Amino acid sequence: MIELEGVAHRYGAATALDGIDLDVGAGEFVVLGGPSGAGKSTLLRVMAGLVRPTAGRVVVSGQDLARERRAAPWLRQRIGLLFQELALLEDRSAIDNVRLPLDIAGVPGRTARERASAALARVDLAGRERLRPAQFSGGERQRLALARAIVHGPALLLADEPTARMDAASALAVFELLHAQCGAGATVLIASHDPTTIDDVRVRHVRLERGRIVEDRAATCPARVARPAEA
Amino acid sequence: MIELEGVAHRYGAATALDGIDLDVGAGEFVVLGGPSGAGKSTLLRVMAGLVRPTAGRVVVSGQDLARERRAAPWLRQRIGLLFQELALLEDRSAIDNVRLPLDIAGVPGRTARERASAALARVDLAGRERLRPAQFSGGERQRLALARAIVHGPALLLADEPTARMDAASALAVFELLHAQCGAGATVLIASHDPTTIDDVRVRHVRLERGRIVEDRAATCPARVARPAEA
Amino acid sequence: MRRWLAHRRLAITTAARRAARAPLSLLAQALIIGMAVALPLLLHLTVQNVGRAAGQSGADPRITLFLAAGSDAPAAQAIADRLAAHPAVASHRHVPRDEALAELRERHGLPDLADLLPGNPLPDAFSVRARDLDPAALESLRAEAAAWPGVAEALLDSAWARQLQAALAFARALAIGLSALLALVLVASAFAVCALQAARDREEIAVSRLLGASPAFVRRPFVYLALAVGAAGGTLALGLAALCLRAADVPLRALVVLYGGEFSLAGPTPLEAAAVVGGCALLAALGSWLAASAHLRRADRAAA
Amino acid sequence: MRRWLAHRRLAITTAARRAARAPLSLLAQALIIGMAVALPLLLHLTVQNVGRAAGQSGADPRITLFLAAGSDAPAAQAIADRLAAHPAVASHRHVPRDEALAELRERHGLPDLADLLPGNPLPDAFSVRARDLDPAALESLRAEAAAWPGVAEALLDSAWARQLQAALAFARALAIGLSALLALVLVASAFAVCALQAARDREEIAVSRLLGASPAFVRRPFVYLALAVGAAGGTLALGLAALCLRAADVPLRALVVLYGGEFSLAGPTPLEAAAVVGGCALLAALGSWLAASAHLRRADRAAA
Ligand SMILES: Nc1ncnc2c1ncn2[C@@H]1O[C@H](COP(=O)(O)OP(=O)(O)OP(=O)(O)O)[C@@H](O)[C@H]1O
Ligand SMILES: Nc1ncnc2c1ncn2[C@@H]1O[C@H](COP(=O)(O)OP(=O)(O)OP(=O)(O)O)[C@@H](O)[C@H]1O
Ligand SMILES: [Mg+2]
Ligand SMILES: [Mg+2]
Repeated sequence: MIELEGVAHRYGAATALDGIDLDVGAGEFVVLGGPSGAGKSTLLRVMAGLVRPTAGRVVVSGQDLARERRAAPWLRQRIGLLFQELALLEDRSAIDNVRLPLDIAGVPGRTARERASAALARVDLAGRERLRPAQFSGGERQRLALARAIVHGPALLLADEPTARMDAASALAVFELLHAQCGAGATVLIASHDPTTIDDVRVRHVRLERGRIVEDRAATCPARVARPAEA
Repeated sequence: MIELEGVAHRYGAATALDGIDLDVGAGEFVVLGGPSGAGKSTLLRVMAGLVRPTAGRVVVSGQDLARERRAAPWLRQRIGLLFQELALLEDRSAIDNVRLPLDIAGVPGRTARERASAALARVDLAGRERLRPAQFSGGERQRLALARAIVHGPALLLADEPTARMDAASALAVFELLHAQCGAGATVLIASHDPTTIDDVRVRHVRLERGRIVEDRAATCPARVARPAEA
Repeated sequence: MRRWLAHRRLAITTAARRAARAPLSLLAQALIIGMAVALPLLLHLTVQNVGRAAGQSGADPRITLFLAAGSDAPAAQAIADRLAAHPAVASHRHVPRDEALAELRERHGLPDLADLLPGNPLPDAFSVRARDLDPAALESLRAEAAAWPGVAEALLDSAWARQLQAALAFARALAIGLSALLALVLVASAFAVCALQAARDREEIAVSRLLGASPAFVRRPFVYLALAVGAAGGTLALGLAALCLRAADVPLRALVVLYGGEFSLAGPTPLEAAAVVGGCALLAALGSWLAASAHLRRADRAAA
Repeated sequence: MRRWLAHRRLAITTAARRAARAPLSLLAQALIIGMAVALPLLLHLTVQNVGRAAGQSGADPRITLFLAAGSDAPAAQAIADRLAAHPAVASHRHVPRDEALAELRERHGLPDLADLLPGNPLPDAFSVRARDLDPAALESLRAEAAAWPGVAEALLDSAWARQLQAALAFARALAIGLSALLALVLVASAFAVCALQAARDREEIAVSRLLGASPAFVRRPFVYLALAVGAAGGTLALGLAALCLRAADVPLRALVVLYGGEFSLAGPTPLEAAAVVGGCALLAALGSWLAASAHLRRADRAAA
């Protein structure tokens, strides 16, 4: 699904990524850990084709992203993105936020509405379709953004700190949702500080420090096989 | 410093706060805990005079906030605010973000610049004055917002999830900074899911659930006295 | 096809939502366009109306041939035949000396002065309308006719007609110049407004792009909105022009009657009206397209 | 005082930063203002120039007294004395019969026709300028003079002068009407633009308010920016008008010379120029103040 080879990225003088080699297979669940400023968000952005690395090769779904200025729309539309700052549109209603990827893909209005409602229900926000993001609490906003990331059933889900605004219980619920996505065939990559993920045996744990991979611990119990038994 | 009596707040049909009685003395350090949607952010907003409760009495620094539509400017300028979503201005440089409270108070340009630089240095972001918030990582953005909250030396600091975007080490550094503020005479109230705060003996812990206070555990070792020994 | 339709329908919805969010601002914008367009439109209509009225009252340049004093009927007939045969002459009319005096009295504003004259000092005359109204062509025809036997004097038309023609020509040129200027102003105005709208909606644009939206997807609602505002502005201009025409009818009528014309103001033709509304809409759309594209280019550069 | 100064200085810095962020948009806005203002300004200047030229060339309404045929010098002197003593007469001039013919020839566009006339059929005349140019007053003076002994005929001025006066009056009224309309348009335009700017900067406004900024603090940069853009627009209008005047000099000169006048176009006086620039700046500032206030009211309501 994703192949990184010697990927480096410099913002001006600052080095955010420094020679990353990483292969992620289809259907894997990877958690990127590491201290603040380690380069987690930058790495996710590189994989989404939002940032072109200053060096190295990035192949996602067979498309070489380092070559192109921006990922081709068809690829962009197959990726689900959850940004660290959420990037919710404050002057649109919740459902209009969630249906945005469907609108971009040209899904007809009725279908888009129905699928967006279903996604909101999956993150436990059913019945709040017409509210604005500002009318949600911090944790609810994060779930709203997550609904937008999964609404179009992406083959690759890139989520930056999906549980940052949450207490332990909500965080667990979100992890189960991500596992379900993974079980349904999606490849999932998240950046997270959340200590609960570290003990999760179903995920592959990649630890970044100063732009380098310092640890890569495989899942002891692969998600796809394990899911029905563990969840 | 803060007296709440029977404070309730309803957003339409939803009840966010449901009869809160709370007294916070000057110089106290209070952590508001509780699950997502418990009403922590709403309570902080009420104390800042940003939300007028639907019932109850709110007195901050002797001013009755429930009466007035918005807190008087002089009070607003004595409070330091860190919002859950940070509320950074993306098209201003870091230093221009940080000096905003000084600009509003009418501090002359030179002095404002110097004090803003000093605040940035306190959150370990010295030398990055001219960058935009988008050029900071998640944890750095949070520290940037914190610098803005403390730049004018507020008597009351209200911080919503000041460590949400941080790993444990950075979070600890931020807590020490808040303790230092408290030691310098400020009253500090934060909302936080961070488990590290729960074990901190220097803080008073107030736990909210469904808009009610379900636990109020005093600091076993008051901040002002303990600080030099513990930090 | 379904996708194509869904995209267009969505753009309309988005444009409508944005319009609903800032209706006052859009109204003011349409008003400005309307007022700006009304000016050259009015000028154009006025020129056309006055020109038509002048044409009806014979205010287009003419050549007057005065026959030699004491010419008889056969001599006049000879001149008439020559005029009828001449290729440069559109039409001609015999003006008996009595009629010439009456005309001098009325058209040249010397009513009772004629009474002062001892008898009628004027000879018979011919009023000649040339095919080609170009000053040089007129002058060459005048010079030629002046040399004909039996013609005492050949004069280009009286000053007032030349004055009116000069004024009309100037106004026509002004209307064209103003229209060209206006087209530029419309595009620039739509550009400025759409640039601000795009800046206002920069997050929506940025997020849509992050999620894979094409530039056209982003541009579409802006262009649709500009089309609507431009068309509204054009319609407002037509309404304003109609109002002004009605208000100006009385003074203009007085003015033109002074020149001896019949007068009744006509509004724009349906074709002209359609051109005004369509033109405004298209120019506004062009401006907004340019602004949205510029915003996208800049945003993409910043994001890369 | 330090605080007061710091706040103003900051507002200027903020306005400058915003201007630097969208220079094209502001330029377009100044251009639009300039073009919109240039139109009535030009009309006003043209009317003034033409009016002045007409005044110099004696194109203000006059009464012509034709003496009875064969009047002698004492009769003419009697009329002259009467005119000098009359309170409604501003000035008068004796026109000998030869001069009257020459004038008819030149001013009424009948040059060579005069040659056709047997001798000079015109009597001596007086050209009288009235103090009060009101049509009714003119007519009553004319009627009175017509009854004087030795006066054969008293005529109000020839048609062309009345035509010019009517046209000038109409143009003057149009210039005033357009200026009033324009003031409205300027305010509306500044309102629309500032509303969009406030929407663009809604986060900055909201965060400033959250941190304790007063409405005046928020409004100030918008108003300062509008002042600058309005002044720039007014200056542009002056430049445009000067350009157009230079371009129009030749055709206008031709037009006015047709009426027998001397002509040289004058631009706006320093006072007029200052009024244009200052007026534009103030109207723009008013519009932006209103828009910023409306935005603040709405935002405060939403936040509460
Ligand atoms: N646009 C940018 N311009 C300049 N420097 C940047 C930019 N974005 C990130 N950086 C820097 O690159 C480094 C890595 O940033 P990144 O956002 O990838 O970190 P992170 O691992 O996501 O951290 P966090 O956990 O705090 O979100 C940081 O030092 C940051 O300051
Ligand atoms: N502006 C609003 N309009 C309507 N409902 C709101 C609004 N703000 C908050 N709420 C609701 O009020 C409740 C409390 O919200 P609040 O933001 O105070 O929670 P919180 O304790 O801060 O949660 P979190 O930890 O997720 O930030 C939630 O159920 C939320 O959905
Ligand atoms: Mg990050
Ligand atoms: Mg909260």
